Amino acid sequence: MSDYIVEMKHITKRFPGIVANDDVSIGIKKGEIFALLGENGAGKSTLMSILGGMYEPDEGEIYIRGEKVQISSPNHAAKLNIGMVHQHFKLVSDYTITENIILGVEPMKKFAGLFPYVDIRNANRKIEELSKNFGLEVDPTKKIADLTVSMQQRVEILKVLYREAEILIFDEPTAVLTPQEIEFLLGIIEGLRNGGKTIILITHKLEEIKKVADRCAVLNKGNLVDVLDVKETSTKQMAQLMVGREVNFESAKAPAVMKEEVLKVDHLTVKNEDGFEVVKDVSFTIHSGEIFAIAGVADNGQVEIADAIAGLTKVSGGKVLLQGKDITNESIRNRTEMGISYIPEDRQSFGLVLDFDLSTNLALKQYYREPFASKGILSKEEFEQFGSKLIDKYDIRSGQGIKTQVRSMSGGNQQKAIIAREIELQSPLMIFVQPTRGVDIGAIENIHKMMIQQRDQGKAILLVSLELDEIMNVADTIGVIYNGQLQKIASSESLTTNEVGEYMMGAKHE
Amino acid sequence: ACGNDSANDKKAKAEAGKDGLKIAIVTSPSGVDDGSFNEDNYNGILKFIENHPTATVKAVKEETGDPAAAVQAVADIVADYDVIVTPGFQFAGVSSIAVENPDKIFILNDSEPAPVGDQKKFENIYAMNFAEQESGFFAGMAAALETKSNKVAVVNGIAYPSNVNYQFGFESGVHYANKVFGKNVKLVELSGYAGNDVNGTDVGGNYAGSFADEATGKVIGNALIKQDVDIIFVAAGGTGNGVFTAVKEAKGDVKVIGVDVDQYDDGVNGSKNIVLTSGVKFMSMNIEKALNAVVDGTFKGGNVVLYADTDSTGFIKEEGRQQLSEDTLSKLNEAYELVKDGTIVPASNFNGHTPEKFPGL
Amino acid sequence: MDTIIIDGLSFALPLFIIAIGGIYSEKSGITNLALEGFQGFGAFIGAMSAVLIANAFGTDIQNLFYVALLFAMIGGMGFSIIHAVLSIKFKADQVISGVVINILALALTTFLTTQINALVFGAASDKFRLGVSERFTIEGVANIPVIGAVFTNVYPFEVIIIVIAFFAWYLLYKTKFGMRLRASGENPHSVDAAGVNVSKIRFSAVLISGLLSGLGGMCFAYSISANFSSNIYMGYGFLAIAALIFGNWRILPTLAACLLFGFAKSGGAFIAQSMALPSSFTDLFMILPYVLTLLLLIFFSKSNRAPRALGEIYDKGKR
Amino acid sequence: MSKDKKKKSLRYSLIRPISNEKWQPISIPFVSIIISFIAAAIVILLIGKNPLQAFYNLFQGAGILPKPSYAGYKSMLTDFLSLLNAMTPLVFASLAVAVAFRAGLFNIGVSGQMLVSGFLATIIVGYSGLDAIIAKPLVLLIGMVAGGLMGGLVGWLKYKFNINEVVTTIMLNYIAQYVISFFIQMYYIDPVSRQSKYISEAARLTLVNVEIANLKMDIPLGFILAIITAILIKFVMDKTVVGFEIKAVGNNRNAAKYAGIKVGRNTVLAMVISGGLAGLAGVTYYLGYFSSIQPKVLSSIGFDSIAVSLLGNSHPIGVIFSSFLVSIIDQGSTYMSSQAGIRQEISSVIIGLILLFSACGAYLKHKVSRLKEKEVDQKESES
Ligand SMILES: Nc1ncnc2c1ncn2[C@@H]1O[C@H](COP(=O)(O)OP(=O)(O)OP(=O)(O)O)[C@@H](O)[C@H]1O
Ligand SMILES: Nc1ncnc2c1ncn2[C@@H]1O[C@H](COP(=O)(O)OP(=O)(O)OP(=O)(O)O)[C@@H](O)[C@H]1O
Ligand SMILES: [Mg+2]
Ligand SMILES: [Mg+2]
Repeated sequence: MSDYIVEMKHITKRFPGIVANDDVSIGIKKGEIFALLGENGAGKSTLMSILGGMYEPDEGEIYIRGEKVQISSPNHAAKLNIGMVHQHFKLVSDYTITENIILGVEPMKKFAGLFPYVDIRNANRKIEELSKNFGLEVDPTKKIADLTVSMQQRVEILKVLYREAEILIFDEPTAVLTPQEIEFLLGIIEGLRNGGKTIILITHKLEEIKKVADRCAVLNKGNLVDVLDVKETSTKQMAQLMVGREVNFESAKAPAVMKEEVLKVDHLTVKNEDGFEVVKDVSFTIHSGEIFAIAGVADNGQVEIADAIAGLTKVSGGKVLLQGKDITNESIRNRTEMGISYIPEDRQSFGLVLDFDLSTNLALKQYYREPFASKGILSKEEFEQFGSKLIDKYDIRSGQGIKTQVRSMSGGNQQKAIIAREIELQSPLMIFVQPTRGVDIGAIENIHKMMIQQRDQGKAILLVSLELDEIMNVADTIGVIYNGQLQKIASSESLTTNEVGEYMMGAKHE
Repeated sequence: ACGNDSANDKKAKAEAGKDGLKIAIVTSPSGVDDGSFNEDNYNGILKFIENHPTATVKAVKEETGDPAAAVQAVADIVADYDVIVTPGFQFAGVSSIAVENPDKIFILNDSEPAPVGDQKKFENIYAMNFAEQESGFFAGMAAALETKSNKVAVVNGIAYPSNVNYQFGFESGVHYANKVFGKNVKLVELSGYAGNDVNGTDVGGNYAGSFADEATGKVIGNALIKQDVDIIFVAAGGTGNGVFTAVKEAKGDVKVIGVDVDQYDDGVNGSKNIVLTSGVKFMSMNIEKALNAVVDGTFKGGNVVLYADTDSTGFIKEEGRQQLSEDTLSKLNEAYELVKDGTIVPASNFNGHTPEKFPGL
Repeated sequence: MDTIIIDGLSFALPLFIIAIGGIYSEKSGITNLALEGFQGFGAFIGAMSAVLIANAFGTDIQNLFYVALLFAMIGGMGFSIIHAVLSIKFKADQVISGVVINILALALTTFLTTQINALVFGAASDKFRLGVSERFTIEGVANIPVIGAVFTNVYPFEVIIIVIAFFAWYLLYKTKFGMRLRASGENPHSVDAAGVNVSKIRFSAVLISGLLSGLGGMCFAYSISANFSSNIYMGYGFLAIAALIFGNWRILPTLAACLLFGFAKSGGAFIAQSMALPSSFTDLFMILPYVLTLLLLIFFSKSNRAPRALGEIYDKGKR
Repeated sequence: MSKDKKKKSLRYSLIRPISNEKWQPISIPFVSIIISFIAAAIVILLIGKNPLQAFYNLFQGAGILPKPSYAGYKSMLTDFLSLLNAMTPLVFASLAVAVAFRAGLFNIGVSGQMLVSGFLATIIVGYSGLDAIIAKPLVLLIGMVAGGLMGGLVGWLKYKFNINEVVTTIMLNYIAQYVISFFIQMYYIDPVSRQSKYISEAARLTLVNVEIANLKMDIPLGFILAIITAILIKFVMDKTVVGFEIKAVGNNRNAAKYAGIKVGRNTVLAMVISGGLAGLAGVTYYLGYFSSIQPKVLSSIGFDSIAVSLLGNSHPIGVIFSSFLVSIIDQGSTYMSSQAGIRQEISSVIIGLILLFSACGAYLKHKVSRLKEKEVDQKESES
């Protein structure tokens, strides 16, 4: 018998036009944290979805605790004590935390000894207990819709724990979290391991692997490249193995040469749907040749600022000026025309039309004007040419080239497509919201390079990011937001990471 | 068509008679199985076929009830038949087909052929209409003689002449009973449902505005019952089903009088039956007659109205198919003779009489 | 005045039970335009069974009221299998499936009615004739002004519907089946990830909608004409859909919508009658329920929201 | 073993005709139709009739195949023209559904829109005594505008008040039906036919009883327009900015908004186009195929068109073919019933079956691609 709790042997999985996993074999020991690393589309999620019972492999075998199994469904996986925390949360937003957790394994009681009903009260109690035990405090009666992303993730983890999983798979759990939250999560993961659970962690962040993982498998284009002992490997080496070349973590950049003012946000106030002020009296300016970053913990109003500038949200007070012109009440289309590029936070529901093909999505901001359309008539050739050009230029990978349905592309490549489209607009102001979320390090490096390149060409760039490292890395000026208010605006050299962190937590302000 | 043609036709027809007459019946959406009007016409054909086993019949249904579509349906199939029977007012327009197909024979019931140019009569169309007012008259008399609450009513579909005839006939019958037998029976009319006849004249009555609206039928039925009416003459096609249901649900002593055909079977309500009798037109008999004429070679086109004198109108008197008292039955039988010999001429839509004033009253 | 309430209720409640059927299906994520067909087919099977049983055992059809209701439910459920198979197993577009089922139901039931009548009774009648339903009045309470009308001339099916509606509420909101069902309509992936078979849940939901619609159809058949014929297809299935959307896919507001329809309908007829206008004006009053609905929707629609996954073909792989 | 292989390759050869993805939009409905005819044949066999004869009669009745004998002034040509005449409104109606569908909207109110536009055109032009030269275009125009306005209202209510278009259209169907019934009964009734009074020949979009070469035919002028419209709609949807925006809104409202597309305007626009097409269906129906309006009756075309449109893949050209097929079955049914003695309801059953099997097209496609993958795998592993 082997000492592996999970063994995947010669796994191959094909999708139309692509081999997502090509003869991959890995073994995972009980009680270790095993990391999976690889570029976007390398096949990590696919491999783990197979283990989680979402897909069946075309070829290959799986052994759990030494026994050969065919995992036919997530339910089956759960029976084998395998639980998966998905990259895209699978929660019912109208349901409470408890309802989401117990879904499928509801505790029952009988009314008048006859009518069975779901015993929510008891479940609430149990979940409260469970969450305390693992240090994942939640209020079980809260609705998912009212939770922050990191809270939702807690619910996902609790779901798995509630089902008494022994093998926990985390698919990019940190992509949506703030540094503090990541810290916390990694602590939880280590705690789980120390409690005897086996953890598989998919992440693009090498420090995380370095910090918690014991071993790490590297995938590349569906193939297993190597399995590494994390202690003995540097992050540089890992990166190199994964991307196939050397990666620069610190983007080299020249000092900013700021010129005229491009964007001026003047006493901006934004209310959300419930009439609650989520952006309060915010003012700042961005110049040509400047990367202005808004740092902050999630849900502190930064996305709303970006939306307000781009015109997706109504402004309830203050002004937005682009190159001196008041655009506060302009339509979205006019703003684009006047010079705003926007990479939105939610790429699937805002950035892309998932059922359109890639070339169409690449032209989504320009389809109506020359050369894509003249006198209201579209030119197919122009779409295709433009699409092919961008695919090459930005290295967008997909199964069927410009004809690929965007829905079938990996998340990282979807992101690349959006970035390509927005940069191609060559707008004086470019807004990047979470541009590198879920993107592999090779691509991150590229994106950062591109941002700096655009800056150097005289663009004004607004970066909204939850990742402090990213901000410290590329920003020229940093504005820290807390609770809808800008706490501090200063040049990036004048601030330390720690200081920014403190402002972000609202612990320090001017 | 010129005379020569029609002479040839007759020869053709006689020949057809030998190796089987091909008959088609084209009907409204309710089809030949509607248990009433259409079916009675169809039965006439079936009777005929019993006696002429070589003859065949095909039943075709026109699905919309629209006059233009009705004519189109006939046009679609006319080539394959010798005789086309079309029960229903919406087939008036077949006259144009008749003109184009002089070798085919058309038997219309319930409508006069639409004029083609100036022509109103056609050699190959036999259009029959019935004196519904006579059937209605017997119904009215029966109602007036049998009512206990002294309130009766008639429910109609749409104020086409045939329906207005039934209504006026019924009202004539009630007035007759009041006058001759000293009754004091009231005719109940719901205010919202007065009808307008084909000339746009308000004829009163209780018109549902449709022959296929059971729900409205029921509403009217219930409203009448609420006003103490205990006998309702239901001359409203499918809408009448709703009235029947209302009466059945009411569980009281309310009765209905059926129309067109013997509707006794529709009246079953548990161990009881709500049908008092039915005011009928003997259509099947006349259809059969017309078909016989075709094979005999005695067929003659024309537009006719059929009266009691040919036993074409009347009421159901067979034992077990009605619930009239002996007394009423004998009074009705007497009146029947008077109608037959023309002493009584009940009011109809266009015969110039009114229910309050007609010959014989 | 009483008529408005009596007729209004006897119309609203069958509509309500059909709408609940729709809620079940749609809450599970399956668009259901087939309610019209379900109620018709259910009524067909119910009526046919009653007629055949009466014929075979010599029972008075009057006594087969409950038998007809039972078979109507079975029939509606049986027919709804087509929608379930098409839209769940065959991943067909749920809209087309629904529309097709309506077309089929009308065609099949008219065809079969004549065919069966011809075969069994030798007369190809286009309808099955049922005994009329009893109606009862609860003496005492019935004398209370206005409210009393609720207890006057009640069809037994009205009581049955209320009981079933209550049970339907319990099943949907209190049991694990209901919890999973509602989750399937919001986010089937979550249900799937929880190890519950989404297809099975949706299948049951569609069958329940068939069952309830069949019941509703049979009630309409009894209350309108005590017949089954193609007249059963009056568009009430579509009205039920409107009601449940109006009710924001929730049971109580849907009941309110149905009552609104019912009372506005009987009220319209009543007003037309009592104003002594020519019958053409009745038509004008008949628009009352529909205009009212539209007006009310203008005020109440803002927050309405369909189940998130409604109409989406569930594909495990798709996110 | 080899037997097994043979079976598999047999299966493969069976699916081969529909395995080419490029042709699937055509081949799959085609296969569905064949399957449904087989199913219908079984039904016909069950009632003891000859299905082949029935189908033959169906096509004869529709003017696709010659009948053994014709009535005076009639021929296969006249039958065929009647077919086109009946088909014209169905094409428009199905296009109306298809356009709305592309915008993510479900226009279940086609019959109401047909009725309103048909009615308005009838009273404004049909009773006016205008010359044909002016009357006919005016009828089309009114149809388009009235339907468009009504559709637009639906779109506007959706955009402005978030009222689900399914409810709005159902409500408007009823309202149109009753209100128009009221007006017809009060002011425009033909006391004999109990429908609206017949319109003038000049206003009619079908030239009726045109005598050519001893034939009396009905020439549906609207038919040509329907074909042109279908092509135009295809062009608009595939090749223009307007179509692009409508499709984007239909696929993902958020992304459309983000891309600078006016979601509200496009929702309304799509419904205006859809309603306008429904209006054209209305005028070609009430002032073409018919020449008067039955009060309180909604045309079933409004509902059939939903299925027809989806049978045609919501594709404008596909819609022409699916309308054609459905019209054949519809039109041929009278003759079939008279010849083969099969009830007309069977034709509705056949239509239902065709639609039923077409609804499974997606499944078929899925199955085929699965089989194909397996086949490819097998070949690979063999080599
Ligand atoms: N259901 C599917 N159908 C078609 N292609 C798919 C499907 N699922 C995944 N793919 C493709 O398979 C490849 C591997 O996808 P996978 O999701 O495993 O990548 P990943 O390593 O998780 O990438 P990322 O880092 O972006 O999350 C990608 O090219 C993706 O487009
Ligand atoms: N064509 C497709 N059809 C169905 N499902 C697909 C397709 N393409 C991808 N998927 C599904 O999406 C899942 C996630 O894809 P992928 O891992 O590539 O995205 P991601 O990069 O991880 O997303 P993100 O970075 O936005 O969180 C895949 O595992 C697969 O299940
Ligand atoms: Mg992934
Ligand atoms: Mg990713």
